[in-house]
Amino acid sequence: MLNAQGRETGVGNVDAIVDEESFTGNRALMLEEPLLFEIGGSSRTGVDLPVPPKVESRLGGLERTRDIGLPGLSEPETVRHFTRLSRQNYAIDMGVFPLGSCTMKHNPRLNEKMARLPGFADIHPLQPIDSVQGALALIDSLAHWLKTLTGMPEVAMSPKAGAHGELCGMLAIRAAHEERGDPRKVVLVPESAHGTNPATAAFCGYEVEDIPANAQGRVDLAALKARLGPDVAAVMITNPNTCGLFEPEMIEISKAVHDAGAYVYCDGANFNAIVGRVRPGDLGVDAMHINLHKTFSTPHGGGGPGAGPVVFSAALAPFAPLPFVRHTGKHFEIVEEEQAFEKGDAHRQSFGRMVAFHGQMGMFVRALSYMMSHGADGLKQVAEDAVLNANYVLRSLDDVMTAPFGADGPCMHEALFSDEFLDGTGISTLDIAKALIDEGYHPMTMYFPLVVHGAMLVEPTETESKAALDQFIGALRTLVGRAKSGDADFFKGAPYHAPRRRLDETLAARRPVLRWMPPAVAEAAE
Amino acid sequence: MLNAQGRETGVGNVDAIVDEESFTGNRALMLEEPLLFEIGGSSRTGVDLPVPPKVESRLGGLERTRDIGLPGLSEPETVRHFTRLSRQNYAIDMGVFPLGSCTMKHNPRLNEKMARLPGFADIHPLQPIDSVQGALALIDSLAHWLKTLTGMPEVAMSPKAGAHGELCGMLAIRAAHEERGDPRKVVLVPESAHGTNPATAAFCGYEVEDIPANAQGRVDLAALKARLGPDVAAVMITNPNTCGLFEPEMIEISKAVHDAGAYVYCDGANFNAIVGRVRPGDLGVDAMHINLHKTFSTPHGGGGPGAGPVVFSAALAPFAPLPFVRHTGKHFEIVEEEQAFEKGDAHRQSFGRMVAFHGQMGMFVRALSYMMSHGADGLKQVAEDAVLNANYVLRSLDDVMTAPFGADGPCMHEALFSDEFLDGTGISTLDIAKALIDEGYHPMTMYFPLVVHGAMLVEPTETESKAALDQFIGALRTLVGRAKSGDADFFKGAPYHAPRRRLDETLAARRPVLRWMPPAVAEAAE
Amino acid sequence: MRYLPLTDTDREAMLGKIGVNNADALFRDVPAAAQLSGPIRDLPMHMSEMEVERALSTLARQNLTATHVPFFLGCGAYKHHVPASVDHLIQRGEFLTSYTPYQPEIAQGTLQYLFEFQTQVAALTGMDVANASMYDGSTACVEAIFMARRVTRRKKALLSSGLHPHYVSVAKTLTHFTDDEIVTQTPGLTAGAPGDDVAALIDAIDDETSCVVVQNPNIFGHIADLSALAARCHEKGALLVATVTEIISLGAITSPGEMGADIVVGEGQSIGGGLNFGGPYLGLFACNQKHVRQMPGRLCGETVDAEGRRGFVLTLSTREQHIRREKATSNICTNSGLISLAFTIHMSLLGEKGLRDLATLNHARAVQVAERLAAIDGVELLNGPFFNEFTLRLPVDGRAAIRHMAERNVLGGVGLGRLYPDNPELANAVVIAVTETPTDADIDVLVSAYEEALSC
Amino acid sequence: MRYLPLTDTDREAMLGKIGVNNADALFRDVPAAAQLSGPIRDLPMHMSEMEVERALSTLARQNLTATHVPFFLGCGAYKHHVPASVDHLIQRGEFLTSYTPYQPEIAQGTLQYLFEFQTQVAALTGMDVANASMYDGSTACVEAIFMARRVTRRKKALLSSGLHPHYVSVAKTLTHFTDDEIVTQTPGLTAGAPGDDVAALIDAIDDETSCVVVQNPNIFGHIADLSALAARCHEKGALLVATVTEIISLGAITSPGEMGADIVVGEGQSIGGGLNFGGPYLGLFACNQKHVRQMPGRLCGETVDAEGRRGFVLTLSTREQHIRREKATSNICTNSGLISLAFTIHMSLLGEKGLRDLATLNHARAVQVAERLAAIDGVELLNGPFFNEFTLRLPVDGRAAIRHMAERNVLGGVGLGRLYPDNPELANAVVIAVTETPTDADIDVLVSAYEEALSC
Ligand SMILES: Cc1ncc(COP(=O)(O)O)c(C=O)c1O
Ligand SMILES: Cc1ncc(COP(=O)(O)O)c(C=O)c1O
Repeated sequence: MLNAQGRETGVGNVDAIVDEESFTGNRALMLEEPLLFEIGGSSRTGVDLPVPPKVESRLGGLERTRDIGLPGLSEPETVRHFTRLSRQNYAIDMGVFPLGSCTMKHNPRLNEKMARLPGFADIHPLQPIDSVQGALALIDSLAHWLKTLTGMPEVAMSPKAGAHGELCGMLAIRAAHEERGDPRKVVLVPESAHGTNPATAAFCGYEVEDIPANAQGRVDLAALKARLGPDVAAVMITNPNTCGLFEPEMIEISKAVHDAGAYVYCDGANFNAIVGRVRPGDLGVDAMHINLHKTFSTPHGGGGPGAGPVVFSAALAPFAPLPFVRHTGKHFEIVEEEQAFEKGDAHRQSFGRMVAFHGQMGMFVRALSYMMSHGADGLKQVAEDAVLNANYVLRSLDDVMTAPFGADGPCMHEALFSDEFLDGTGISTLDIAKALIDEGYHPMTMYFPLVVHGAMLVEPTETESKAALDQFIGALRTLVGRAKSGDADFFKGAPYHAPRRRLDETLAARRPVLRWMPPAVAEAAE
Repeated sequence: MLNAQGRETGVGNVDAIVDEESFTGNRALMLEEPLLFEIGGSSRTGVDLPVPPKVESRLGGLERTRDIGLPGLSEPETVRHFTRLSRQNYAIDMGVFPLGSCTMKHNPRLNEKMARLPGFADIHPLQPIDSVQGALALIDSLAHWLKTLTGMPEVAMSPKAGAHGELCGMLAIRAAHEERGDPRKVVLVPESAHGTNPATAAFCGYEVEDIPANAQGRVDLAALKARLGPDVAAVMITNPNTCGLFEPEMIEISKAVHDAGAYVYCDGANFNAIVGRVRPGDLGVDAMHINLHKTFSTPHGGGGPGAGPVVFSAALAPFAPLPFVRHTGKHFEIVEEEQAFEKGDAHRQSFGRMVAFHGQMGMFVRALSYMMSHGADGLKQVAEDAVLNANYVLRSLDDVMTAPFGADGPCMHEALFSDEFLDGTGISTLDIAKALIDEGYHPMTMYFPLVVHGAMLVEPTETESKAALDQFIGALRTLVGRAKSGDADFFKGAPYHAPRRRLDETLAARRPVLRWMPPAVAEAAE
Repeated sequence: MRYLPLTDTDREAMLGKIGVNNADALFRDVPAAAQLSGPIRDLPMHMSEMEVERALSTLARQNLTATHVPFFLGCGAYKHHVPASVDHLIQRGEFLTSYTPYQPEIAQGTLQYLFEFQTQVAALTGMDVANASMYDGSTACVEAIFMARRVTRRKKALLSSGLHPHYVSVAKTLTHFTDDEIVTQTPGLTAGAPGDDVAALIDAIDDETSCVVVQNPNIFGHIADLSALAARCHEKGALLVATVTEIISLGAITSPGEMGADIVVGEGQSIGGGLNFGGPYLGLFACNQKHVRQMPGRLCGETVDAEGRRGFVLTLSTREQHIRREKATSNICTNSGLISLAFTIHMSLLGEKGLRDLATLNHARAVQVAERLAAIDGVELLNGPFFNEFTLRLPVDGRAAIRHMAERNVLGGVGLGRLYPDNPELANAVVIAVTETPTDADIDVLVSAYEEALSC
Repeated sequence: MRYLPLTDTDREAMLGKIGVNNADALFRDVPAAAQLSGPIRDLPMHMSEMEVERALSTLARQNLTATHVPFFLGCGAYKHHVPASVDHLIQRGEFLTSYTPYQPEIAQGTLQYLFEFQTQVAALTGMDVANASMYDGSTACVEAIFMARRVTRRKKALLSSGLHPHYVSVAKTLTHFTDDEIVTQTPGLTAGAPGDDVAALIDAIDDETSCVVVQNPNIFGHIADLSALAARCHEKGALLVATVTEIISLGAITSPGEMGADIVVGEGQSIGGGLNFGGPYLGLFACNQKHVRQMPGRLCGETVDAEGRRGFVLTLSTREQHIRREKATSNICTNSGLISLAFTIHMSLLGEKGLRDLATLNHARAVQVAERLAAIDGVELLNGPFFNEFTLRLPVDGRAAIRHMAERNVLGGVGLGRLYPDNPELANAVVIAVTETPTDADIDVLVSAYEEALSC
């Protein structure tokens, strides 16, 4: 049928199918995009600038002579380039992102708006203190929330991410031992710990030893007690742990560690499971970092930035780093240098400064906005819903997948599966993950924690609806069924619909190409 | 090869292909999305509100009793729903959008930022005049730009879009004739005109008659002169016209129209081709609307909002609508009501108000930001590059496609093709358009203007790079080649990769379903 | 120029391909007399982003901004809190920089939200169907008058004196040159029911009447039951056109549809939109199924694709100018697309529960403020029933009082002299709107501002 | 709660599926002693978006904002104009709400911009390769010291007295408990070359030296030729670590790579980033090909997919903690992802031309201001060569003068007493940065502010 303009209004040829690639390589809205260096030009620019005043150069003969070799783009091309690139990403805004240990929860846009208020985004870290009282008040108020939520007396705000927070905590522990004239050398870390834990301990010059786990995926208290001794400086524990389980004997563990003259460092990456319901301070923890970009939803931004404030027990408080904000009664001030506290200050023993300036202000604003929005009641609900969602996933899948600790009772915020249910199918955890991609999901965390074979760690977070989880569960059950029916070829080929099929990581590592080179140079380099 | 976590790092099964649909219906990043009513719930909400104070209701017994029937969504679900929907759209930010007559140029983000300054976005149209002097100054300054760029003495700022501007212009013309006591009844409109032209003329109670075109796609001056007479109120001309051609005899046309006591209305939708280079005032135009959302890049926003200020010649200026901004020497004021100009004002003969309040302020800010960014020099360059790009497309395709007016010389900002080159292939303009979709492009305007058979109107605009045009041309040439080689099935089936294959417009019109109904109700309605 | 990708090298190459020496050659059709030599004079040359931002920010700072001061203006434009996610989502390039969905296969995003928007508007107004938006409430209102003429083939429209005076002016202007007849009265401030002329309208309806146009809540904030009026209209074969300028009110009061309206038009700015000094706003247009083919504007409809999957398209376009030209139901083309998206998003966030709670909050705050202001000596509250807006008669000129407060950074309402310059009876009246946005502190400031303004 | 999708009905159903009666049952592993009954005390309950926005805006307004006043601070954080499109693009959900690209098939967007970022940083610094970012300049700097140790198997690092004092403190803190040795001098304000200790460093290098760490331009704005120093380092088998805190300077001056640096670290905040009161910022880290496997942090590399199409992945991760654990080159995991995207976008907009013009503009403005301020009685300009930042010795205490100006809404620089509280020699010195952002009017205000501050 034709419309008034004389064009057909029907559905055309229903059965036609297309095989070969298009001229552009595009598939309708799935667009290919070259490197910006391949479309830009060295005379092109996307900015206009006022003409500089004529002055005599004072560059002292250091004027740049050689070209930088950086093509530019006009604004329209730039916007298009990065928009097209963005469309090759998956994100929370697009669907379920159950990446265990990463707490990929919704990022409220209010927080983005607040962080961009000129009064926060456009102030310099070295402005006179009286010109930034609002900023210091915000940091102080966020500190209050963190101390209250964890039940700990002190908090260091400057660490830039979780791993940096771990460093902060371990440095305080090390300083405390040194102060006692008892520099210990060993830090105990369970095998299930995140890689940053042992890496951090080593970074502070400690030797790292393993803590054995028991059959229930928890710390083996007896074994731990047996190992504790005068050489052990600290125990690094993740609670809830990376298997998504709470350490029921945490109080006893802390007591044993303290009795041995050591400190308890808690990796707080999983705080989301207990926020508002359990205070680590009540569990005997001496230091714990909080990933504001996890529990408090400052966006992950494709890998950062984050923020990792560290709360401290009374025992470690004096060793907290610089700078810190305090209220003098009449106004807020920020203590930046050792010199500033000759006057018998509680922080006299601070281990010093671990980063320039005062920490991740932009993340602080977002986190505080998130906390105020939820309130004490909302945060408690966050923990409950996060744990409820995880257990719902666990119980909706444990009949077809292997839940190694499923029999021992509920999990916390993560449902952990092993690849046992795939035995004999020739299909791996990786294959399941890649097949999930075609279903429109970001896969769960794969092969972590190491204590479980072919681990699949599912963290739905509290911001997933039941309907979203039901669809995810349905998709996973379908794939598992297909796997068990032994359709290995299908799985090995997945993903089929993503911007790229599987990428050759072996090649990438064997022959690293880490930057673009102008074609000529590149060839020469061959 | 396995990595340290024990997972493969190779490319898997290269040859595997997948046919059947996924469980979710998703294809990796191409995501299906239900209607919000299908995922929402009536007790769900994405807002929190303070508790209202207790008061005695004063709704006078008109309290709503029946449910509205509007499910709500939490914020995470809302953000995801609309993000997923957005990804089913094509847009300028994604690629070439050569939709003729629509001027789909880059929308600078600076303009979005400026329009959101609280000082513009957050002021009420009825605030006391002295509290909005900055806003009035902005309107006055935009008016100055428009008058200067068009060489016309007066401008009406309130029209809400192009068609509304046409109405504004035609009402002024009608008022001018009435004033003369010579109410004429006929308006001449070329067949090539946009549908809004005849529709507008009819809206003002005019009879619409056709103006014949000559073989070069221009107005036939002789025929026009022959038709002009005491019954003709106005001629509506689009210049450059909808074939993308300039009316070389425009000055003579205007003279003839004026000699016949009629007025020249110019549809300014194509102003982008001549902005900064040619002033319609110098062509004898009496009234012209300017689509700020085309030439001056306020975004189209998927269909609006726009803004359609109308410039007037001295002859029509007195009839311009209310309100208007003027400077009294000490401050700006806005004249809103007839009463306001008892004092022998130039606007005494205004035809009145055509919309509530003062027009599209949000668009004014964007347009002024765009104009200031380009400046007089940049705008001239805009016209030149827009015309250059169109001619480049024309000459890169006219050997394989039919350019009906190609032989007569350069075009303006649009390259027009007819479907003659498809004769005998069984393939239509529509089919070519749909095949372009798979190549990652938005098709050109189809079947408009009506004066050319199976018209394809390509308007690249000045914000496309040569590289982008070359790829577009390459894709089109490939398709044309394929069409001529007679692969009709392929074309009839296109698009293959879009979120949807061809949609059944016949069905939609025969059995209109214009809203969602709760399943129960819907069935009942069957 | 940062927005122009072509380099001089590109231009050279392209001119070569075209076969001309310079850009001027491409403009050869332009009469010499109209050819400008250099850039237009009296206009500045291009500026850096930084400079433009500076210049415009300076202008912006010269306005008294609603968020920064106690704010109580209404009369057809309302300040509500719009969640941050709304503005984030409408700025997605796929929405912001797309066109009218003429190629449905790659515009399902736009089409589906239009379908959702139409559903929301129909449900809110209590009608069968709604279109994909008009420019604003005033233009939607006059389009309803034209539609009523098409449906009834009659030419006389009765406009309530409670209808926004701008809407009345627009109707008069657009019917001035057609043979439509517009009948209006100037409003009276009857205590208890300002601008309520339902009874008078009922008497005035005759066999020439195409429609009666009422606003509810009306310009004075008064709300009325329209059922009797609707019944009378239908008896006489006329249509009832109900206008709603504060759409949030429908969360608390009975919808026009339930009261029998045949066409409901409205201003949708309150949901998802900002104040923006009057535009862009959002024209709402809803009616019953049987009149759908007489509707102006775009309509989105459900259908299936070649593989049988649900999809959406623009439909019934034979009503529209691009197909029907001079026989179209309206000349509208570009409408309020992106603002309807903002409406749809905000409305999904609210949901039934949020909208009702929000409406309740608005009403409660307004009652609170009305009672406090009415308690001031010499101030008379004219409204009986109202939603979030009410009219006060002051012992002094309303506009003067409002100006006086504004000079002290309080935006205390709209002086009716602004809207009715030729109606002395209204000179002392002010209309005050109270939404969820003012704080308790703002309200205290407002009350003392009135006390102060009246005492001088 | 607007952010929590589960309804009570959902919760019921889910608890049922799990087979427990209530949420508490899910927390049974938590020792009773640590179980809280109700919501935590001393914290407010949940708030509406409107209320949160109000509270935070109030705090924001209590700060003196750079855009609103004449602003001239630097010392490691610079105010530059960032085009609006940068912030628009980094807020696209696909970038903002994605994670580290561990699933490359659906993270090509992130991976490709990281590859572009690495290329830009390498080109700017004049090095072979760069990583995918560190937290900030100070942490990148100490990581360079650790890397130098791994490469040279030596433990003594010489730090230039021109290195930002915060960077020095960080290096001291992080090496305090390791057996690394950090050698530093307190800076002297040698006229013509403040903080320039190249000669002294050349003499100090010995066979234990793992690296020499210099900053260029240094904390006092002074710029130096590092070639001789590099040569000496290489003679002695030590590495030269060059630190750049004002990355825009590389548009005007010779890159550290060209002068022979082995590792270049820097603060990238000037391109694409804001001031943000000190964070989040962007740590840059570049080195030569031969040291790549000793680098800290993530690296993105090019490869092909199963169909042979080019694609990108994270690579060489055997250096990293998640694979190598205690043997990793660093413990960093989350880095500055989104800020590196902002950098990449802004850098693409600038391009070679834009960056050079911008640098030229910065230098010219700075020279202009330096000369005007130096002309004030009693003010001494200490710099010979500088880029966009310079040091003045005042006849009065620098911090006091700066505070005095701030009270008058002029942010006139950084008093060195703030950075060197224990160094009386620097008490009267101030460092002033001049970028493209101050207007001529701002500069006039600055000059008179100094005149006024000194005259009282
Ligand atoms: C359990 C655990 N610990 C520590 C970290 C490191 O935190 P960040 O990435 O913020 O440095 C992570 C983050 O992935 C984690 O999951
Ligand atoms: C030639 C022409 N005239 C008029 C119009 C109508 O303008 P608007 O859509 O802004 O009402 C258009 C827009 O499509 C057009 O292309």
